[in-house]
Amino acid sequence: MELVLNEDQELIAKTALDFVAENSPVSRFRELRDSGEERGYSAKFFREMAELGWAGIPFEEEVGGAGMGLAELCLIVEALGRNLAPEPFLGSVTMGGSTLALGGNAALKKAWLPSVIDGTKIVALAHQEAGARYDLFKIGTTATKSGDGYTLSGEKAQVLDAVGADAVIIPARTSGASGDASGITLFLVEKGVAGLSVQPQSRVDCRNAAIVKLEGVSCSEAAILGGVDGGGALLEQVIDRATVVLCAEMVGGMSEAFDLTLEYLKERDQFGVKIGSFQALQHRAGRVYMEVELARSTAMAAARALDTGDADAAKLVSLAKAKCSEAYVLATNEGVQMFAGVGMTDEYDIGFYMKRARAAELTFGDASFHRDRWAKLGNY
Amino acid sequence: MELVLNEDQELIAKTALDFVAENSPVSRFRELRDSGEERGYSAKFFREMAELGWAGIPFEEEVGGAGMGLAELCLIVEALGRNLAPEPFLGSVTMGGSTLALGGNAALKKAWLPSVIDGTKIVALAHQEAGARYDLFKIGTTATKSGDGYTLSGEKAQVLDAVGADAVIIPARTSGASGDASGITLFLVEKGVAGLSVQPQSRVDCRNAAIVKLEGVSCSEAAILGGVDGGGALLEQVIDRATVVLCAEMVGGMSEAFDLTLEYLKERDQFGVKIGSFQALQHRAGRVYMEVELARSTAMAAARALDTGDADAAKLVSLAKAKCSEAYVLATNEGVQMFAGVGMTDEYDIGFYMKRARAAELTFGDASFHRDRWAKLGNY
Amino acid sequence: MSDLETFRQETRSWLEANTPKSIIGANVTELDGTWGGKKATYANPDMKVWLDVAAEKGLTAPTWPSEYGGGGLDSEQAKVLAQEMKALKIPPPLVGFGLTMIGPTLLRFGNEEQKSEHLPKICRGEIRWCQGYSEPGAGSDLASLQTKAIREGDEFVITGTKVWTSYADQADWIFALVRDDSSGKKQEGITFILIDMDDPGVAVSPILLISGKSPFCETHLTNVRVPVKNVINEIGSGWTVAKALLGHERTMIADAFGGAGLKPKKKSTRSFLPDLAVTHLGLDGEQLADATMRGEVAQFEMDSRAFALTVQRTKDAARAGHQPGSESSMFKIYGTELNQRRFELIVRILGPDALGWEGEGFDESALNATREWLRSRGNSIEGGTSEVQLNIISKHVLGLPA
Amino acid sequence: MSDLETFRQETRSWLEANTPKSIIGANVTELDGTWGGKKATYANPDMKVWLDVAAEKGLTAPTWPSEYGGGGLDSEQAKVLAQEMKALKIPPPLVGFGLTMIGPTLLRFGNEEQKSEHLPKICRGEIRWCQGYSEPGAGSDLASLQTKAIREGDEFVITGTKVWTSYADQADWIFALVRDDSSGKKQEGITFILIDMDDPGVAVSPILLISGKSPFCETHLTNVRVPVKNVINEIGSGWTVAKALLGHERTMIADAFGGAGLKPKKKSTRSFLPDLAVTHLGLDGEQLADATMRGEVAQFEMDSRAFALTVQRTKDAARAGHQPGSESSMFKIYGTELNQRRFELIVRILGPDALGWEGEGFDESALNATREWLRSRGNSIEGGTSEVQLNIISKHVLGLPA
Repeated sequence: MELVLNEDQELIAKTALDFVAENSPVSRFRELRDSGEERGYSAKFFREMAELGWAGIPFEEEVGGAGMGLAELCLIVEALGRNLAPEPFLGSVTMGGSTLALGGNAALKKAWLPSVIDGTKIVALAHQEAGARYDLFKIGTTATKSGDGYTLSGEKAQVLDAVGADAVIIPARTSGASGDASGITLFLVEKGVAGLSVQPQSRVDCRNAAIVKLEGVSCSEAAILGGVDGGGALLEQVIDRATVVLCAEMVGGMSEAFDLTLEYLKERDQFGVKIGSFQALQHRAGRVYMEVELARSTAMAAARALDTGDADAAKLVSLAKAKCSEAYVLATNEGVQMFAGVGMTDEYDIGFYMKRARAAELTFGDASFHRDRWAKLGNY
Repeated sequence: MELVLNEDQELIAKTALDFVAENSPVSRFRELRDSGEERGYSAKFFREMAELGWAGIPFEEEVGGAGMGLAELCLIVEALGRNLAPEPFLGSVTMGGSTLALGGNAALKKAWLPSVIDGTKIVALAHQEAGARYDLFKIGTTATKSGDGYTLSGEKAQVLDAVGADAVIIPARTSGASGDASGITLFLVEKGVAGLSVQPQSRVDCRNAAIVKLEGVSCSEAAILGGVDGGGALLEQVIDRATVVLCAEMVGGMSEAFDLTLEYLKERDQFGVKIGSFQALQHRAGRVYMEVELARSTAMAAARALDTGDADAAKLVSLAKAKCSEAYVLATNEGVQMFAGVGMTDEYDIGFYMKRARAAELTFGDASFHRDRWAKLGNY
Repeated sequence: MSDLETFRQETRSWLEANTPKSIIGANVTELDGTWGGKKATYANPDMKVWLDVAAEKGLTAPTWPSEYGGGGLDSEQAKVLAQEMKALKIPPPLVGFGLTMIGPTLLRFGNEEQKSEHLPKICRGEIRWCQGYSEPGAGSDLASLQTKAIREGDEFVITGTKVWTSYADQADWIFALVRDDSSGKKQEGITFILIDMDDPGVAVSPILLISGKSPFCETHLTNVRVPVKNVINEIGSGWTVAKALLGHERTMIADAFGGAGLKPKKKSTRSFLPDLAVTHLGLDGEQLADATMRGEVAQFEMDSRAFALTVQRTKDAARAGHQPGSESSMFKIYGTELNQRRFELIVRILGPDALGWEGEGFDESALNATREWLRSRGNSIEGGTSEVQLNIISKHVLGLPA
Repeated sequence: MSDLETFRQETRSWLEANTPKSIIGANVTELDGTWGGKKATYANPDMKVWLDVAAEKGLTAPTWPSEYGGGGLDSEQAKVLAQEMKALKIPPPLVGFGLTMIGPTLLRFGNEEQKSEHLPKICRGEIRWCQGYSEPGAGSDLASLQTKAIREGDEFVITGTKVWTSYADQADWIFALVRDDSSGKKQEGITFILIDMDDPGVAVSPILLISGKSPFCETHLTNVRVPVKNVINEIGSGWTVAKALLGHERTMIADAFGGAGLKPKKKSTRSFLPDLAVTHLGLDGEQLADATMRGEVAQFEMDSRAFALTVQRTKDAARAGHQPGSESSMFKIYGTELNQRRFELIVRILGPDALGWEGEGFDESALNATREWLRSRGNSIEGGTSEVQLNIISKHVLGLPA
């Protein structure tokens, strides 16, 4: 695997950085937050980005995709992460889209993927329930056979980009006990069906998230992804992909947070000199620099490993999430500390990144979770 | 418990510091090391210290002791640790002596304690075997009944202060399997008996240590301490005491290592200024200072907790050993790094402290071992 | 029977006789304690009654001289009073910066007129005070403050902005550092002065933190006319007064974090954090299921205990009459960092359930933990950043060259 | 068939024809490799044969111009040669500072006479070189070096002490930095000069480290008379030459640690460290028994992998034609610290069994691990301390003000 951008990738990266910086600087994120608008992003702006082909990057040409990989999608998401642009590339494009692409039958793919790709439809994946922490298989939601379909009941928590979604994919238990890898089935549930309610949640990072309640929602077998009782493996596969995309967002965020900090170190005066001239801060900044560089390498490697089906892929995904979680938290903790007083105020942007860092760390498993997974994969 | 020295203790501390600094500066340790003399300490000098009453501090008056506690003994040992004075206060006074005082029958106490206290006799405790790491109960040495006595066979590793010892206390298995707390019996074996051999070992910290081999050594029941099969609890109790005394030695060592480093920071010129004026080094020195202060508090608390039979004693012993291990290693790693090149040479003393720090860390359990013990004692 | 014992018994009977029953055992937090002042609020009406009887008896400021409304007690008696109030579960009649900051400063640096003017009002809870030190351009480098005080006859005309003025929106007076002279060294030409916030030209706006609402405010002073007699100590000697107060503040903050993470939860064989971890991560046999988290929780508990023991050691040494060193900087750094580690651990233990900001689908306790975690990031900044404290340690404790 | 393919085949057949069979597959470490020089030793006699045929063919310095005894290969061909030698398990015919340090320096800064004088002898392994930079008073602050060079006619008379001169006791010549002028800035007045160690006044004494014996020496120069023609570049321009060489050295050290801790052990489903840990701590179910150690081992493995990936990323970028940044400082810091963490972990895994210095009762491997742990503490000092590297990063990478 080559850990360097080829010319096409260079171009995508530059385009994305310029476009997002110009059309969605952090000030836009702040306005969206202050507006209190529930969706938290602009559907119109998302469609504009989709028109640039961004939402189709990782999908096959036959469904309207660009037939590229996560490596390329990550370039887009890194630019979004840098500017905290809230459009649903993680929830809909990566999570909903990948589930459809990897587990959907022909009809489902045909019906949904093209509109996920052109940004006209949003499909979320309800991967977690309250109290489950990082256990994908801890699922209380049930799907019981009724006639030639199923009835779903249960509650999903913090479903990403579910507010305003046109459909939500619901992992439910068709057999086995909570915690089992088998006995999980994924259903695509369209908005508006009887018994489905979507309740927006307010998160520390303002990410679009909702409680999705299912009270006797009936689903046909045609809405099943990954086969009956076979959703567990699909779910893991999709979350590994989502984890890598989240890592790209984190790399973008930690890079911007570090840049903001360096700028401040160069402009803020105390004791008659720039605070960036204090050696203690210089050396700590040097440490942050190294951790950010390492995190970036792991994120690049993990994306490429998934694209090429590398045997080491799972380990590299855990490596990336662990390193990115630690580096993003370090970069933002140090950032706020170096901004000092004003870093604690809502008025400055550095605090946004600190909140985002924590939220990303606690999504899809934190560093200790992935250290544990790494050790298990290494037979110890 | 009061974490401050009373007037008597102040006096003991000052006397010990002055006496050891004058009669056994680090240069003496270096000479002893270079001489290659196997015992590694001076029996004569040890008797001189004993004549000051130091070796009798923690023992009852009736056996010639001063009837004081570990808190007072620790003041002596801290002074030794500061100057790396090698006399056998840990191996003989604390380990051998405590085992006799806590587990010996009247005859054994009468026969041995007075001469342990006046420094004329050395009694070691063979608390470990090779490969057992920190498990006191992992004992392969066996004691089988024969006639009205026992026959001991096995091998003990790194028995502290065993070189030149007049007797070695041997934990052996009289029943149960290696790892069991029960089934352990302690025997006092005098030097020179048939089948006993003591083979000096050369350790990184030059501490007096030996392999003690037992090939069919016969022991009478009169030589048993702590009762047949009842030695496990006694062993644990003694090692807790030894751990606290070792912590005092570590506090002395880390304090001196830190002082040496501060001196060097104040005198060494680079780039036309004292290196101690570099803020990055200043802040790191500040961190070392704090860790040393915390370590000192835990060591004081643990000694007092054992003296008063505090219910929290075991936790405080583990706390002290964990914090002292981390602080001593930090202080010496930072010390060598700040001395830079010359810190790596045998010519400078700071390296002695780095070796001693590691050796002490790996004796009676390192920080992770005691963190684990702390958690167990806290029911998690 | 010793005088102290007599005093103890008199105190207890007086307390039993005069404390309104309704407030006994009332768990009064910093926020709903009685801060006094013109905008005073009370956790319940009897807290007002309690304030008045206590003030009458001089118990709001037990060790202050009685001529200024204090209790005139010596430190031994004051300790007894505290013990008895604790035993009877009686909340303090009055809290706030008047008692903890400006009062002691006036007692040390104030002149007779200033003391008799302000101290009694503090004791009776009539006037609430706030502190005006930091400025947008003067944080760690406090001495570079720029708020101008121009002398006009027997008045100073003061213009500038003070930040991090806690509770300024509820205070009546502010004690502030102002610059009366920019010609010399920056530490010179600073004056410590008392300002009535009802004076024209004083405007207060609250500061919103990353953790949400906060007691902090920005206080704008525009041509505020302050009589020269409100200057404490001499004109241009404000830095001396401020430094005395700063060390004091550092100690208060350190004390506040002294026990960080050591509150054992009732009805559990485990202390608070392990218990929380077991609740959310479960057990694997006898041990916390997540081994890494187990190690981190143990490490945190052990560091907290080691820190608490060190605080105790310093206090025991002080009681034994040893000169206190500059430990306050160490306590400030380590205590605040422990508090940050504590909330970081809590949030990581809760996992995704800790990501709530407000409203639906999140436990109240989880929402609080998240706000507290964010707020705790400020602990290593306020009251002198950890970096400034490390500079102090390096210079004053370790004697390293500047 | 491409020229490169032709070259590959020719090279392979030449190697197969000319390499002494006995040395094929010989595992040659830094120590028993062929360093050449007048006191040369050889791992086995055929290594001498191999040196001579290789030198004859110009393969000891493949990319050097053939007129100086090099192979005159371009970088592509050199890569092919390396690949083929690796494939055939052929050890390098010659190693040492002549090839890696002074040779490249002469090629870049030396004049014709100097190149034709010294390079061929290096290629043939006739002369062994060592480096004379640091001094007792000039460590991190190398430019403050004091070794005096006083001009007398066409000679310099040199007096001073050089420390950390690796293998000086086995070297024939030393390239050294000396001060010919103390009047200006310290970086000025430094001259890079070549000294024959057979000259009168050169004395070498080995340095004993905390880890025991070491290749390091102290080299004392007392009125050593050196012809002015041995000056490289101009007199007083030595700092330029030295800096070029230092960056180079940093990269070599970083490379040496590039893979720290990533050598998987044969016949195990686990990589080296986890395997060692399981051997000494045992398993608890499927997991390493000591949970804390398990976390630390995993953390170390992950940091090592992240570091290796970062090294790869830089190399891939360079191959893709991107300008290399100042990564060498980062690699030096992180790589050496990983190596220190690695040996610290090994020692902590072994526990008390790692406390041996020599002799009875300790495994050879444990004794080595302990020496290596001690030796590794020097990694963050030699070749520019981590502190100096962090200064470089702060200034040259992050652009922070001085």
